[in-house]
Amino acid sequence: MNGEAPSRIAWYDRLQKIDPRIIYLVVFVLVSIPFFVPIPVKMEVSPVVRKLYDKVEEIAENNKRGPEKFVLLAMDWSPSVKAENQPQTAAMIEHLFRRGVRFAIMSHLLPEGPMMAERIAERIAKKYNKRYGVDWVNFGFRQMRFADYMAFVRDMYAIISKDYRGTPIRDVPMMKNIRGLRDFALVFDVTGSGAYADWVYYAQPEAHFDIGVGVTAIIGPSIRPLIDAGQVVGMMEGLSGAAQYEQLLNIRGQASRGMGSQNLAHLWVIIALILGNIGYLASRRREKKLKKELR
Amino acid sequence: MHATYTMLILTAVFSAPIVLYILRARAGKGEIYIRPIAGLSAIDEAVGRATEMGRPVLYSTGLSWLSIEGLCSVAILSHVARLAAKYDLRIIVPVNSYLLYPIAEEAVREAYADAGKLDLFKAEDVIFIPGQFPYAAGVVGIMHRERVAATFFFGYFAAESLILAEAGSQVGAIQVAGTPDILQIPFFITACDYTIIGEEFYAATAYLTHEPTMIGSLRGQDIGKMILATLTVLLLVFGLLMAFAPNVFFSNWLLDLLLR
Amino acid sequence: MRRNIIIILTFVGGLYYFLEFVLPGETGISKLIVEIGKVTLAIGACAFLLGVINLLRLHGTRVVLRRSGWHNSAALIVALFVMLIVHLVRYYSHAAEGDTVWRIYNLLWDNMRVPLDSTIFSLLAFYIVSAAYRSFRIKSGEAAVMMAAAVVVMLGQIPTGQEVTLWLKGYENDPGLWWLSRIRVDTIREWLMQYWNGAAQRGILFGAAIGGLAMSLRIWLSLERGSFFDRQ
Amino acid sequence: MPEPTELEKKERISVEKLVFLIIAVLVVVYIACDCIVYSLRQGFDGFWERLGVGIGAICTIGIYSFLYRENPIYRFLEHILVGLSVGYGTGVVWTEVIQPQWLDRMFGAEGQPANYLWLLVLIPGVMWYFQLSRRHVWISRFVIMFFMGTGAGGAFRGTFQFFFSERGQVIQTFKPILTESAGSLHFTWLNFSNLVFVVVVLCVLSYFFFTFRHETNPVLRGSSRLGRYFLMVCFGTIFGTTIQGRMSLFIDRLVFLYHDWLGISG
Repeated sequence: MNGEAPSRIAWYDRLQKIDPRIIYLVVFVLVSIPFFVPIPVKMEVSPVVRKLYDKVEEIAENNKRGPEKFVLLAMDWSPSVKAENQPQTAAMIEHLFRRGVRFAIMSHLLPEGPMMAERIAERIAKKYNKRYGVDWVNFGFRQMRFADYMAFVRDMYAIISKDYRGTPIRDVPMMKNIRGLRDFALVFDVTGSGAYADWVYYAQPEAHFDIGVGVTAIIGPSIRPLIDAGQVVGMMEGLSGAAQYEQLLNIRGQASRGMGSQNLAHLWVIIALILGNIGYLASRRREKKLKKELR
Repeated sequence: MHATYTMLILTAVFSAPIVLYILRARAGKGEIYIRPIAGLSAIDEAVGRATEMGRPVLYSTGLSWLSIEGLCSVAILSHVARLAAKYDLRIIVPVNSYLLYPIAEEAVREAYADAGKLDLFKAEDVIFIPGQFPYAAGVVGIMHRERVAATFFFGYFAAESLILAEAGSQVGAIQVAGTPDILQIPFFITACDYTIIGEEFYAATAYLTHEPTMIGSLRGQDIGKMILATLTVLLLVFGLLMAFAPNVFFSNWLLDLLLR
Repeated sequence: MRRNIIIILTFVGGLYYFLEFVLPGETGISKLIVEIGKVTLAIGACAFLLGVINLLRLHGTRVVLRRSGWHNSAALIVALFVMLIVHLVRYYSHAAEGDTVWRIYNLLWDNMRVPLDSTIFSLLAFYIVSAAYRSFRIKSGEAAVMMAAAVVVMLGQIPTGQEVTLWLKGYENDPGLWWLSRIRVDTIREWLMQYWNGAAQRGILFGAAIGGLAMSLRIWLSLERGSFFDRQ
Repeated sequence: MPEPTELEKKERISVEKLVFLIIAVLVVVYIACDCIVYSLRQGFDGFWERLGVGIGAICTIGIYSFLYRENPIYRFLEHILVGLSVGYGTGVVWTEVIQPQWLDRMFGAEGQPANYLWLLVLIPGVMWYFQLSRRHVWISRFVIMFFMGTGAGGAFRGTFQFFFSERGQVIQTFKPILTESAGSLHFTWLNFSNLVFVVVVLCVLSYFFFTFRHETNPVLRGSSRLGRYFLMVCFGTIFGTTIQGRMSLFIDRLVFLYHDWLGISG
């Protein structure tokens, strides 16, 4: 290899051997462009996002007539996946505040989720002048294995004795009309892992609430059979799911701003796929030709 | 909400074959056939190639802890270690969980002892690296420094599977991977030469270790899956019958039976 | 002797929940579930120091013996105790928003923990692009099918991809040409996701659930063999 | 490309160090000016807030330096992260589980009577820690296996409700293949999709049969090969969606760098 001058390397080998750092640089440049040149972006809303939106609207309508039902935000996500789960949480909280549906925040797996959701709720509460304890409550983190989780499903107050700030749960004004999980019409589980399974396998058959999920894009495909069966009512899949939900709320949140960059990044990945494979197929065809000549 | 009568019957229908075949297999009665798992022949091929090149082999148990996946991964590790010992090859085993680390070290030591080459075994080749991304960075460093000829990824993997598989293909090693977690399999398929998918991972352990419990359990599970398949086909057929002859089959009685 | 006690303990642990599921609701057995839940919650929580002890053991020895990179381990130990102490002080002193304890806590959380955690994870964005470029080759028929599905899904989830076939939008209920609206990129993506991928995932779920049931049976009835379970 | 000689290598490393240094100086200078400007405008609050954002930027850029090459700054920041996350995890379990759910119940807080039976929890609680000793590791087995047992016992409820409750996966696989409208049967697009759905489920399930002989059963051999192709479509969709997932992680960091730190509003 040493003696050969660089120009004599075949084009298809050079096509396959682009230095990874150049690829990283192109990703950085492409994703940065929309930060300086905002590109308006309009998404088609997928049926699974619309179903989730309609479910929250339906709860808001029913609350006007019948007994008040609440929403439980199961925040099973950590800072590492905040890029996708945070805009999803923000879009849902915006919708709940706007329609006056009261909600509770908790997590039975990750300590960080309730804290980050609390920050989002406080930021959006200023816009709709909602107050903690009256319009929303935060149970904080309880690590629950199977036994404790079943106890929580059967009797919430046995496991949740204090709220996130340490005040006894009975003193929170909103909790007066919550007897247990049966008073929740929807559990919206935001996670980057399989945390939704506990709610689907163990809690739903008991308390008969609907389940919506806000998941990172990699988990999206594994939710599809649950949507098909009706166990999960609707889903926000990754940043594009959150952007579509923001579009339904017609607000321009963090997700919508990010879609311009997603656009360019995806096109670059498809080009990279094609480049790599053109080089590969060309070199394989050349090897076959060489083998034929040798024989 | 408690089990309906149908669920009680189905609990027995699905659990009985599993327990029955485990007990039969442990009593040594009846030979159970396990279809060859393509990935396993790829392991032998990879170790063979590493011997030709005389480079060491790397076996990663991923982020597995003291779980069933972790123990299955160690079972496959002892098979690979036995092969490596036979060909006087060096095997490097980075482990992520402090609980699994002593068990992995013991498995490699036993493999070299069985081949009568305990002197070749180096305890520091079994390395403990905690943390998800520090583990990935550490393993990538070892691959580049040792220029390993073959890499094996068996056990539980999360997002770092992409970094490991990518680095392996950069070093030009033959790669064989296997994990029950479906989400990481696409990244192993793109970068590895062969990938063992989902439940095949447990079947591979049974195939290698000939553990009666595992083999019996596999047979019981297959019967459970066959029951599920027949139930699905029956539901389909009754659905068709209901459409063609609405008055005869006024409702899908199988579905009603299942839901009573 | 010890092994039998373990077998009994495992069996009893599982038996309660098996009976609670199988027996109809009226028996008093279900009421116990809440009490047991409170006790197991506390027992489980006691294990919280295991992670800390292991980290301190590993990095502590590295600092004491001045092995290479000991200053990193020292930084780790300092970060661990600073975060722990600030968290406990904040909780027990019932500090209000503006206090110094909250300020330090926000600095450690918003300005160190969150950026570090999310930035390390975002390295994957670069690796996945280089994996797509370097390893995702059409080596076989299977890889070609996988790539076709990946490209359709990628195009269907970005605005430009949807733009390409947006003009087919108006044909939903046109009797003759209804299929035109079916071949839009995002409808193909949705169809592929819901019917093809959804069905394959359900097939995998069937296998995994039966596997899970078998594994639970083996653990519950202590049928499991292998080095971990046999060792005294 | 010919192997770089010793001299060239030394040169390249010194150039790299220089570039690293320039970037570091630029970042620190920018943060300093930023903090000073804000402290003049909003006093100590402004200074503290901008200092925090500056530290966040140092962490972000420090980690991204790993993309060029593994380096000491990256390793240092990674150890800080491990320390912070384990510290936080330990702290939260104490303040949100041990204190309210155990100690309060034991010593009786806010009007609840003290109940010293809760001391008994210590016995199994301490057993966890025998995992750390080589000789007495079997003691930790009691509590580990008890918890694994409860999980195993619970699996029956989970599995069968997941399959056979009215929204169960098996029950919902019953999908009409023909729709009956105005007396005649039609094979609509939905029916075609349902048929595809059931066929794919069966083929994928057949791929995971391990103890049936493929050679003697052509149907099984055909369906399991088809099943593997259907699995490839499934993996393709996962790969496609993951591209979007990972890319949004990077976009989120750029929002922090451009928007919060440098003040460019995109």
